[in-house]
Amino acid sequence: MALQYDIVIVGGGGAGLRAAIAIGETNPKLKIALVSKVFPMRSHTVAAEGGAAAVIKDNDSFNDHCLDTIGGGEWMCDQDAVELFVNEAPKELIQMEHWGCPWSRELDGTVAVRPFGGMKIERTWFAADKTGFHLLHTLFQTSLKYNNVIRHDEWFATKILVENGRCQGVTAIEMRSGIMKVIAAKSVIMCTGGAGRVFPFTTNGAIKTGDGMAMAYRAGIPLKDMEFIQYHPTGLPGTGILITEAARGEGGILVNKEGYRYLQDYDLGMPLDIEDPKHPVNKSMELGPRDRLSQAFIKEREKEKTITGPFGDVVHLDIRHLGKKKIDKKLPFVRELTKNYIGIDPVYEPIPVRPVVHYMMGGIDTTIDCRTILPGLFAAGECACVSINGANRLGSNSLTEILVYGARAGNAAAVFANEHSEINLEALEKQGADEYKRITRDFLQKDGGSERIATLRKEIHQVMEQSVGIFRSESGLKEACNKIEELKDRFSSILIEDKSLNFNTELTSALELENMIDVAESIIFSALSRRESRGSHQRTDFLNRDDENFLRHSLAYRTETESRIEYQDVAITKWPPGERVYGKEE
Amino acid sequence: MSKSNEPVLWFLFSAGGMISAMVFPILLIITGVILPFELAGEVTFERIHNAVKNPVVKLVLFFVIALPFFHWAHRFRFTLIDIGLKPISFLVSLLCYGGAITGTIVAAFILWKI
Amino acid sequence: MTTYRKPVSNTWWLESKPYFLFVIREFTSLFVAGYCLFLLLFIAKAGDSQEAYATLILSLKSPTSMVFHLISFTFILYHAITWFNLTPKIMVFHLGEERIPNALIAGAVYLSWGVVSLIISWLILGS
Amino acid sequence: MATRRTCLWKRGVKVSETFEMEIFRYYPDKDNEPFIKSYEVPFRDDWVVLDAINYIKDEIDGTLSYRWSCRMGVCGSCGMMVNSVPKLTCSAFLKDYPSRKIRVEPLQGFPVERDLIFDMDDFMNKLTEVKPYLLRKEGEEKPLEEGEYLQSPAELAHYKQYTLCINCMLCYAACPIYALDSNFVGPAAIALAQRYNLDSRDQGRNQRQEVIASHEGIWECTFVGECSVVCPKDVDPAAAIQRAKVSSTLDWFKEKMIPRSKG
Repeated sequence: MALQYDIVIVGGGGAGLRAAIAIGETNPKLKIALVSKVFPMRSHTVAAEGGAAAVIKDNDSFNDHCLDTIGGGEWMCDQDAVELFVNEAPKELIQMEHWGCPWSRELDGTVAVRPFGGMKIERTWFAADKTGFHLLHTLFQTSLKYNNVIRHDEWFATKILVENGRCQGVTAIEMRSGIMKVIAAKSVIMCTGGAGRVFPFTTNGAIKTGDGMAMAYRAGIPLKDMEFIQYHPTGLPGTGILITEAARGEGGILVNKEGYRYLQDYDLGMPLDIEDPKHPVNKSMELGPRDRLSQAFIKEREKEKTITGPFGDVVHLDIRHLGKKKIDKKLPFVRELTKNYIGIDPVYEPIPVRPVVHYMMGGIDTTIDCRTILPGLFAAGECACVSINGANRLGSNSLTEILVYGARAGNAAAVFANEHSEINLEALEKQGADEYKRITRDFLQKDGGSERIATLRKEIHQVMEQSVGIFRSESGLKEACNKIEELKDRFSSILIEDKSLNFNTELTSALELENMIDVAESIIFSALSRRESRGSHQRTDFLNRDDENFLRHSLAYRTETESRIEYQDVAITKWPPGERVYGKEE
Repeated sequence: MSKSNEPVLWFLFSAGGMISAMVFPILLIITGVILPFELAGEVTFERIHNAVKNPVVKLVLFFVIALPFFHWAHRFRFTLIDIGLKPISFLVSLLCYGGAITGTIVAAFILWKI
Repeated sequence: MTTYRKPVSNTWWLESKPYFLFVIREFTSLFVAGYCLFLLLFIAKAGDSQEAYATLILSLKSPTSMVFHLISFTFILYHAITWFNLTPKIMVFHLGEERIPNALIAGAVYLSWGVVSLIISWLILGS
Repeated sequence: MATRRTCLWKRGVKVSETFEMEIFRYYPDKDNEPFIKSYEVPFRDDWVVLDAINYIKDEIDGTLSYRWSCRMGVCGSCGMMVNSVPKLTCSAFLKDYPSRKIRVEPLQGFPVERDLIFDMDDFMNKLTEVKPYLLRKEGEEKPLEEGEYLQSPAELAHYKQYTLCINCMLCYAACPIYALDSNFVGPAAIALAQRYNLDSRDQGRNQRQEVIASHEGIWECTFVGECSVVCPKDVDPAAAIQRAKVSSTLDWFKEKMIPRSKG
């Protein structure tokens, strides 16, 4: 029997919860399902640290936030989407405040802001250095108020159901029982987050396997700008645990093995003394954008100026000069993490760091109303690409994005659900039965199989790191294409030892692996086709930005027979493409 | 669920706990070591007798004894429940608080009679 | 679907040291009550007659009294220490943004314990 | 945790032979009784218990089921009993078990659904009951256009500690009272209620008291204190509960001593 709702939200992280609350508030009569493969508070929004950007202080302006974001994204951002985002941002963050988010405060009781990379003015709201954690828990706890939000925790969505050219629900496995359910709805919102786990070294949690992106891709919906993968410049060696950009926002510096602030050699401005009251200077040196900082690390490594350690080369992030008191107040989580995981107390020692895969600028192609090309299907958050992040996202824009576009997706989906009431239950149940058959046939009842999930996963990791890392080349990407074909082939002989139904996490791991392969494919194809260097996409064989040919979004399509890349113009409204300027007057 | 009347019991428990912690150790030293062995010289009957006849002292003694009785009652009730007497928790409560009330009445009676 | 629930035995408190110490702490209440009864006896005798009082003081020297006092003292001391150590958890004070450290509050409680003990000794035993 | 000053990453990784790891296994559809299974796992001193469990799933036995995600101690998924102590397995290092005997079981006090996965529904219901969200009196909500509610850093400091709960359930697993009587609302849920009660912006304490000040709320707690000992985020739920007892007691006296007219 199919479950029937007005709206299904897949994913219970920041975007999904915000969407649920938006609908819960404005349309109390709509019945909403929140389907998530983990309990909502386990979602990876929880790990965001530094903060959320919005113009609030008198010295700031919407124009500046737009310009920072657009320049930071190397003019690949859709400017209408950015403008809408910047305008809505303060309202959303105040809304979070009204729901109880424990924002850090100024002495006068107003919310405090801190500087962040690529931002001209300090406009990043923060809750110490656990901003994502506090946002997620505030949203989750607030969502408990709404009786019309029905949670299906630990349900693993497998397929988008399309009927009469409209999205009418999803199938999902109730992990507890292992039973496949059809969840029918008048509209569906994907909020499934990113896919950092296709890379070996990532800040992302185990759950971030690109499930929603892959489901959309397989349903024929294009994935936009998938080649743009953000490396965060400061991850802990070994584990890839994130050390927030706020560490630099508060005044932390990056030095190479000679103790030299090497960023000055990479067109990011000249350093001020750390004792200088003007340090750190916004949009300069350590407060440059993440793509440029990560690239500078690779160049520095080529010069053999990095420090060699057991988990690869590192540079030092030094925050000792901030002092114990400030570190404990503004960066307590940084101290907790470094002490626990690498045995270093940043009050007394510099922190070893290296770039680490952090965020996907690309995702399911949506309009600024979060619509996809499939009527009735909406997307928001990291799994979507609106796009406000372009070729490189600025730190602290993504937390705000999940709120602004999460709410927007909720409202748009509610309007759609109110306008489209007919659901073809019979056809959906038939599709559900087919999907159940597929899962049983390919996994649960399959005899034999020789490929271990972990082996294939490791091989994806290898190929992604080698070919789609910070610097890419045609030859590497072509090899990667072949490798992905091979992996798809080998996936068909996957080994599943666990044939039981209850909490069969081997089955869900296999399904996640399938999703990762599809997402990896879209990334590789998109990267191969973009023959220029822009933001986080740096080609060693095409060193320059090529606005004439590539100031366009790439769209990766999966069709019955093959995959193809198309291009779509970037929306440029007020801010003509120019040079990205860091560390000097614009 | 409804609000419980537990606060009054907890208040008595806490007050008794604080009093017994503050006062009992030194009293134990006095009655256990100092008085029998006359470590502080002889403490005469008259001194003690007149003291316990003093109304203010009587009042203080009443609280010093009655409240720790309730401390015991409350804590022991939960101890018994925690170690497996939950099924007869009503009986346990009856015995414990009944004991404390009896103790309090006896204390009042003895002090009154002096 | 069936779930498995590990049964809790009645001896759960013997299975880990913190639980054991907890139950010991709770059992100190028995000795508190015991000493209350002793105090009542003491007061009754002291309020009665010189003979009754003298007999009582004499009986305090008996091994029974010694053992009673020693065991009671041990448990009540444990009660006092655990009680004072937990006090700062309940009494939370802030000075602006800073929380007054637990050690400071516990220190104040221990100090007043000492003062109270001195006053009681002085009142009963005289100078 | 503070003992991890040994600067692991500089010294390099020591991989010394292997060790036996004992894992609690349970299949609800096959058998009613759980059993313990041993696995031979490499002993690496940069590994946490979760790494060893992942090794088992990846390399030895794909049928092992458990929850995990962020592996940085903030998502709260990977709580398990490690040698009978509730731990976040992503922050319990193998080298802290020099005896090399590690037994992993699901968090105690909860029904087990499969292997190391326990049923969390009870907590989710309790969390909903304590209304863990900002409540304002009718008509006292500030419109968004008027900006944020002002809150000084000092006011923030009053409740900040209780906001840090990651719902990892270690405190419930450490609580013998919850194990004996699952009607007890329990440490994390009460701490979260206190988090809002102590927030200067909140006006909903009376609504929460219905559950918090009930028999199954704070009054069931006998202050064992282990919830605070095992809490990986120093939330100190035990203190939250005792403080709630004090304020609820004050309420009780106020209500009984000063009979109020309606309203």
